[in-house]
Amino acid sequence: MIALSDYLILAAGLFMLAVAGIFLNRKNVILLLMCIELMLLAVNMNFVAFSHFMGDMTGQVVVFFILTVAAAEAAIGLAILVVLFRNRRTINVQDLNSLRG
Amino acid sequence: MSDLPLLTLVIWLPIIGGIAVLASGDRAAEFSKRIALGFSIIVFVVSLGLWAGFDVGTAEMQFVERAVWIPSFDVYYSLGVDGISMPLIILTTFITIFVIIAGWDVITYKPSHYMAAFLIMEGLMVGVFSALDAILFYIFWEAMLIPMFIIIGVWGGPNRVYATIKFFLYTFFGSVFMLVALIYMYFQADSFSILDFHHLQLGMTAQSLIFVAFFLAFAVKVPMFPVHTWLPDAHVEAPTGGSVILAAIMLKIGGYGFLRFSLPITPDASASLDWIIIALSLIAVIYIGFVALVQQDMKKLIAYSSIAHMGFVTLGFFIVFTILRNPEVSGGAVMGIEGGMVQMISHGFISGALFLCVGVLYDRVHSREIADYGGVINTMPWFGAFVVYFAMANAGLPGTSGFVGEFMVILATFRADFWWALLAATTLILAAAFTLWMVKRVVFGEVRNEKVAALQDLNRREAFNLGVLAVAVLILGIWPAPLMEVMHASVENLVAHVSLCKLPDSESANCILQVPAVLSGLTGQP
Amino acid sequence: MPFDAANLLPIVPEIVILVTACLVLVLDLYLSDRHKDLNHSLTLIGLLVALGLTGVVGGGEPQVVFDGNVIRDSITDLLRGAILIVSLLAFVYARPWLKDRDLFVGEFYVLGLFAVLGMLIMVSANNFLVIYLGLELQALSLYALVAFDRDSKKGAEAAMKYFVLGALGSGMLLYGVSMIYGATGSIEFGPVAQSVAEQGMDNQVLVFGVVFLVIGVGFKLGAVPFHMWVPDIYEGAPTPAVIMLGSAPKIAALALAVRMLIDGLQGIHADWQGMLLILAVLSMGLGNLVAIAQTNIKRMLAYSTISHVGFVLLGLLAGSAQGYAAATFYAIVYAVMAVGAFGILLIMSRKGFDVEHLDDLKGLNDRDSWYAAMMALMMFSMAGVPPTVGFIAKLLVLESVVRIDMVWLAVVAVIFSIIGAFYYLRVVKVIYFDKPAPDQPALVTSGGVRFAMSINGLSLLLLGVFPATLLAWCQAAFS
Amino acid sequence: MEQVYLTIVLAPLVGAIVAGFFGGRIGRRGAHSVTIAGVGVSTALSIWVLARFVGHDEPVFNQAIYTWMVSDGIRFEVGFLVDRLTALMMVTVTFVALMVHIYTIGYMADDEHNWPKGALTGKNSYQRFFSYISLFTFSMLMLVMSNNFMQLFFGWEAVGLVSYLLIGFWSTRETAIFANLKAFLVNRVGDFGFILGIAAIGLYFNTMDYAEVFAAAPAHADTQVAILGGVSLMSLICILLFIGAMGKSAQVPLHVWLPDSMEGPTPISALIHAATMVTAGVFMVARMSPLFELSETALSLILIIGATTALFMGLIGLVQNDIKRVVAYSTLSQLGYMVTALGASAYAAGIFHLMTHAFFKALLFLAAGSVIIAMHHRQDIREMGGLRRSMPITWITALIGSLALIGFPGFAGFFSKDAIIEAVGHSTLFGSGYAMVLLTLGVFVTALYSFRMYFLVFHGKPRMDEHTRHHLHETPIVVTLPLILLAIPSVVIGWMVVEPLLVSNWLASGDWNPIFVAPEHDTLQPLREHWQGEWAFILHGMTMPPFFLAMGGLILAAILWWLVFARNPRIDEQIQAMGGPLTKVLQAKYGFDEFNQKVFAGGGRWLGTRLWITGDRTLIDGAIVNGSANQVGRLAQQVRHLQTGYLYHYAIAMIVGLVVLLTVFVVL
Amino acid sequence: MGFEKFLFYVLAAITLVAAGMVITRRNPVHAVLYLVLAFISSAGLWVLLEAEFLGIVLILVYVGAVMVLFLFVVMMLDVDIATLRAEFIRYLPLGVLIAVVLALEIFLIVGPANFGLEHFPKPAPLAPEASNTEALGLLLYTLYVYPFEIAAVILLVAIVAAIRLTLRRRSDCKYLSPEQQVKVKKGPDRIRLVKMPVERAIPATSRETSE
Repeated sequence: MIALSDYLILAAGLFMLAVAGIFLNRKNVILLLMCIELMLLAVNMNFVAFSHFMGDMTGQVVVFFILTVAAAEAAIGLAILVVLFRNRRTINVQDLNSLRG
Repeated sequence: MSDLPLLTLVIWLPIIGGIAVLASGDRAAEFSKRIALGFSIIVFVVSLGLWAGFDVGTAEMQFVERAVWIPSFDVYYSLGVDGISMPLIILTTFITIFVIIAGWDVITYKPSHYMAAFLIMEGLMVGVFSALDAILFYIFWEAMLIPMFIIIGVWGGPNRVYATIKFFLYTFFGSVFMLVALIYMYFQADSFSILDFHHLQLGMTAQSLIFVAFFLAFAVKVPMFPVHTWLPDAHVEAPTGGSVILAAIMLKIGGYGFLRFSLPITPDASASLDWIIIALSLIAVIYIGFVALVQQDMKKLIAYSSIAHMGFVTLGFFIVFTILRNPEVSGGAVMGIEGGMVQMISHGFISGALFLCVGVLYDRVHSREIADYGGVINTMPWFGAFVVYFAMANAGLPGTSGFVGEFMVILATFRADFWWALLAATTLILAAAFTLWMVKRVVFGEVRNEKVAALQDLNRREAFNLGVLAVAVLILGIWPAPLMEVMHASVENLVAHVSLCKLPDSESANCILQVPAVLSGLTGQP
Repeated sequence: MPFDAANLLPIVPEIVILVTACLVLVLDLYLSDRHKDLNHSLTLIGLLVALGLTGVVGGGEPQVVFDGNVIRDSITDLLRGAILIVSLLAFVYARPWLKDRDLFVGEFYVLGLFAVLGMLIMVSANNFLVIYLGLELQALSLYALVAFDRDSKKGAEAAMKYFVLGALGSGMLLYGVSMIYGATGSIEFGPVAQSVAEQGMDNQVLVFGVVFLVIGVGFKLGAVPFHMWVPDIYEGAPTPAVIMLGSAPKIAALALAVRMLIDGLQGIHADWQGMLLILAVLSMGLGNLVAIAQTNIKRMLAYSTISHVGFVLLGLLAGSAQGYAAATFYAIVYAVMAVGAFGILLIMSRKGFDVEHLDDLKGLNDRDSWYAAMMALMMFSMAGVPPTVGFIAKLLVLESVVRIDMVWLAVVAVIFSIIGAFYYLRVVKVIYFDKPAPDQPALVTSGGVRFAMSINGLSLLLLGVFPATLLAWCQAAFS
Repeated sequence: MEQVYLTIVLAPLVGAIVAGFFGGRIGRRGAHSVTIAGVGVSTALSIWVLARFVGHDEPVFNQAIYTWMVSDGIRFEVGFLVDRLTALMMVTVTFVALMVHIYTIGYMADDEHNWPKGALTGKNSYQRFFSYISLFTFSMLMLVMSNNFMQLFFGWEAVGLVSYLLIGFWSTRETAIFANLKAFLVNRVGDFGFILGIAAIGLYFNTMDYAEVFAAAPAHADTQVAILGGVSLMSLICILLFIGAMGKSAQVPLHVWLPDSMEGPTPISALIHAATMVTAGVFMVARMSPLFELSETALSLILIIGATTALFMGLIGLVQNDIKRVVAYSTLSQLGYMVTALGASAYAAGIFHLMTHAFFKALLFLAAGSVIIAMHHRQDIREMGGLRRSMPITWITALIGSLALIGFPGFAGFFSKDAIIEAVGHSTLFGSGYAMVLLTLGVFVTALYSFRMYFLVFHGKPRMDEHTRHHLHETPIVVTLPLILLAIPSVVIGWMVVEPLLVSNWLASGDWNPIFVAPEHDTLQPLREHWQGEWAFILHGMTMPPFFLAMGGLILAAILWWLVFARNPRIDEQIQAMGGPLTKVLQAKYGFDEFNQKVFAGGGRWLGTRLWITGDRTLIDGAIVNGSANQVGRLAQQVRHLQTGYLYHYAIAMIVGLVVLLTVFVVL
Repeated sequence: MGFEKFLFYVLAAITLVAAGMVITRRNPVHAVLYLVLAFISSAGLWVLLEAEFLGIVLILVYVGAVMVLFLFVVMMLDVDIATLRAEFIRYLPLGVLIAVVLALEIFLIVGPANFGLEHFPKPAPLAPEASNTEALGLLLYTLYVYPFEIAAVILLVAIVAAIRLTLRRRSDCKYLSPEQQVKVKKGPDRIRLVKMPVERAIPATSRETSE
């Protein structure tokens, strides 16, 4: 039998991969955006799993909204990315350090 | 007693006056100065009402006002004076007049702001002396820093930024711990009333911690060794008026704090830790005396002398316990505290006058270096006479106010311990040495340089300032009895308070002062 | 389920803001450059109307509408009012800056209003979903505002950082919500609280979820170690964006904490108290310390924000009604101070010149002593010097900490506030004691801005002297 | 009587105030008239008071005038105690003061020459001077008439203040303002002990009033105080008080200020540094006799200090060439005699000598001043000589004064000095032998330096420059009149008062004893027993060693002068050179000045600088205040680098935060 | 049930591997494609969890729209292909350490101890005719209508923001304006006469000194 914990562990794995991606990636900002998507996927996985195992539709409703927000977020994120690229001709994470200290 | 809310008037009139002066602006500078002077005089006159209506027979708070302020937090707008605070209030309103006059011609950069700052500060200082609510007290106490900070910083000397930030942070450092202590006591007493604090029973640990917190706050303000180093810097850089206020009144607030908070609230901790303060006071007298001796800057010298004199004040306050502990000695505690009080008032006059004197020279020559002067009396005989007079007062010559406090404190200290008295009495030599040596180098001798040769004697305003202060010093010196009468009941009550053990019953074994509670006739106020 | 129009009543302010935003959005298309002022006026009117309606619909018993999605209680009323007022000031200060730089376009107002809308939604949210959506609405608007000046390299970098970290933060928050959902089976605060109360304190899953929630809150408030975005974004973003995101959103973030931790998870207060304690001490320490080393005033204010957040957290962690009231008071006061301080920076900027460096404030007293006085008031208030309200705020927070017998924490707090006093004093020093650079033109401001700034500055004094009313409101919100 | 006493005290004060504040308006004549009138009134009334005490057995007046303050049950009052001792002192003080006032008219007549051009201080200096000396008279009267310790201290310090002002009167002279600072500070050292003594009295007697203290004193005779392992209370009090007296009465080692104070105008040297202020210590000890009698330790100390001063200060007088300094060292020496008398419990003799000394020493000083006027303010006796021809009155009076000083039989000094030596001889206290030897030798020295000076000044060939010699003439009447008026008592006062004062013990009779002598200390008792009248006393004195020594000194001086000096004016220096190291020691004044200058002044400055630089600047400010600020700043600079600007670091920070929180709150 | 288990493990494995690839690929295009893979397999998992509607939405909306947007941007920005640098290795130990600790802690909580079958038994499968979409829709338009409206606003913000940030006239392009071309007049617009002052020769000496 597939237990709830299996799904949660899977989600946790995704979550950690996303986190790891964010701080291991030194190069490409787009990858950061993708990691964020992964992270949200992990969260969604949690909600869906809970929803299923508790027989409560609320979780799925939440996922629905998270998907919506994630889409909006992706749009804005990519827009910022475009602005950034236009201004600096690079989206290298390591070059994003003019603000510090 | 009149029904006028005198204390409220004395606090808020100058603040309103300050705002009025600000509003009048610098375009009509003469006009705004007049407003400032007018307000300061009115305030002084009003404050005399406190003296006139004061009942010397009781230690109760008088002229009490009480209004709800922050109800959910038990904070009241609660004012009142007793024999300890009332003279200090009058001193404040009195000195402010001279500060305003002293700045009349000298301040050319935004004079209205200058005057306004002093008026506002006057109100705040009176507030400190008359607040009976701890939070109200603290607010006045801290708010005072703002105008002083601005005064030193804007109208000060070349190194003013360092001095003023040092001044602010030093005092801020001292007082924040007091705030924590006040809040702590709020939970013990369920009230922010200072008078309720006086009746608190606190364990030894709590008392000690509170004592340390208060000590930090007041010691910085007094200032005591080793937290005194802000004072010389602040004095040197401050404009004349700032120095006068600083020396004449702000330092007194520290002393006042000891009387109002440390002694009655934490008598047992004070009793067990009094040796620290006594040691520091004696260090202040001797160490600072020597340091003052070698100063090259007149203001610095007077600043150090202030520290030494304030050492006498704290000494007078804290020998109380040794005297009370010694069953063979009858009395002396009251004398010590009264001596400290008189010393504070007198120092207010004398140091204020001395700073005014330095200001007179500085305005003419723009130097405070002793070496730049010499033979000033040849061109400024009246000024020279005043300087010698105030210097003598500073050295504690009988007949001037400087003597009274010193004499009483030495007398009282002798009751506590011979060696302390011996060390304290060295001030007779040291104070005379550093003051008169400066006088010798500045005032006497041959005219040292052309600048001195070109000096003009006092103008009317300066002569008025110094003259009135001289009279005050003299009167207090030859007839201090009225002042003593005013504070007598309050000080006796304070001593009675201090004699009581405020430890909870469980710790009563640790009561250092095994004074039975025969002094139940206490009124609650020191 | 039939829809009841009465549901709409408690959210009238939100509706007004939404309508205003849409109006501006549409109107902007038809306005020529000369008439862009209409956007501004419309925005202000919208905010004022919303403010008025907040008063009208506010008060009385708590109302829960939209099937438990929305709650309007006294916290809502208070925070709504505060957010609207602070935002109003922010918009007023921002206008001259935008006008000087060809950025005076409708989108700024649209995005700003949407951010305000997001905050309003947060303060009236009654479940994790709505609060998350409000948060995202506000955050997305602010991301866009930070990148608003498309030609600014710093702005773009700041926006990118803000976005990535913000997304990370809300991702964690969501993960926490999912855990809470898993542990309690609900996302509505009431049932969650009930479930927490039944399960007791030793539910590991709950604590696990709470850790993530606290991180979300910490991130939004800018508490150490989730503060890293704050200085960079404050420095890089155009000042009008900073004023939008540095003031009212702190109130919203407080609402986030209040709603989630108090409304929902008061039951495991002991756990999140410890977490907040760590964040609070670190924030006060690091914020005050690093601010000393700053020469960029916006960055300095950013670190000052971090330190203030530490104080807000102190109030929250006390866990008493008194403490929550103190924290609320502090957050509101802080927002007012921050909006004023950034307002001064905006006022002093002009075309082609942004006030960035501390030295740019030199001699403000000589240039305009009224603004100098106001700025000094802000600084003294931030430093917590009486009689400004900053002192009362600190006092209340310290009181709530001492009340739970954490005197040591109060001592730590005051020690850090001494360090903090230094850099605020440095600003005052620059304003008052230094002479202005010789080529500084006179400050040109409109009467409206001056009026707003006067209200802003004097309110600090006024609230400091008469704090009772605001305090009573804050306390009523949690009684 | 209260009004009379008040008038006596206040009349000079009024004069001082008028002359001081309105000097410019009333002019010179006005100033000296008003002050002389004031002091004159005091003098007249004082004499009247004394007369009443002598003739009518006037009751003792002991009453407070007003209450200064009350603190802790102790009343601090201003009041008068007028008894025989006081009356005697009042007359002495006011009479000498009056003389000096009159004399000053002449002495200060051309004072403007003493000031640099354009110095505004020189403008009304004449009036100011009169104001000061009147003020001094007031202060001195307050001191002697006091009935309590606080007022005593008041007067004590007030005379110090006026002395300070007067020594530094010519404030443009570096030496003068050095001397006045020195005088004040050395006096302060004395006051330091004095105030502690008063504090001790306050502690154990709980009052400031003389009468109450004296009444309670015997009860404390055996009280021990736990200081330095236990001291008798009375010794402690008396020694502390005596330290005050040492300062004021210039006893070794606190004598150093007196010679330097000769920088002041001569009238004040006569008034303050010879006749009145310096005797305040003697008066005080006599006044406190009920206390001192209870401590033999203190008395021994007094004996030794006094005798030391008497001889060794006299020796320095031998090598001085400044006319005023010679007189000054003689004053020191004579003060030593008085103090020794006190130590031997011969208070009456001490007071007696105080009185005679006041007259003849004032006379000598004024005579010296007269010489100085004539010499156009040149004071070196080596440049004088032969003045007797041009200044007959000064010459005669100076001779009288000198004879009185050396104790020539019949003159005032003879009676008092002999009485002292005899009393010391009868003393059995520790140190009395030492004192006896020193005092006796001192007589010889006194005669030697007195007449060395006398001969050098008045006899022989004039050695001054032509211009001065040309203008030599007797000083005006205002100068010579006081000389004459002082010469009279210098001759007769001994005759007049020796019997009542020493023999019939006038001071210590009646129901109130101003002076109390314990029977076992009564060293004057043998004198009383063998008293057979003044003539007999003189004759007896002429058989005693002091007489021979005095004559020896006189004759030695004469011989040296006649045989050698008149022929070879440089012989004085040669004789001094023969003294070798001894002379050097004397010329260096035993090194006291150098020692003080180096150790106390220099050491104080060194210590102050060290404390300031090392303590305040380096340690407190540098290390703690600025140091902590710098540390915080440095830490801030380091911590700020945590903010690297890299997104992934920010993310790591968040994750680390997450891990920490999870670890602390979930796992642990 | 065996098949379901099999499906779960296969899909979970694909999801994790794809996610791992996403964060390690140097080429962003590859990364996007792996992300798509992860989404698709997740959609499968969701279907397993009886969330059919969401599964479809994930594929339609996410894979169909969002990921395509990502690809667009990646292609459009023409970013260079990142090279794995030493730094990645340098920070790897720290990263691994943190990740391991975090993983342990998370697994401790979400593992079977708290969420095993004994705590959350497998729910009975829904009736075949039960419509997941309908149930969701019913909730969305009744209970959650308020969040639904907010979501709409969020999308509006996204639109406004995206347009504001990206839409602009490119400064490096030159446009023709026919309107203005037509309006050109003969005189002043075509020829402009410029008057220039005569330049004076600078003497050689002064040139030398000035330099």
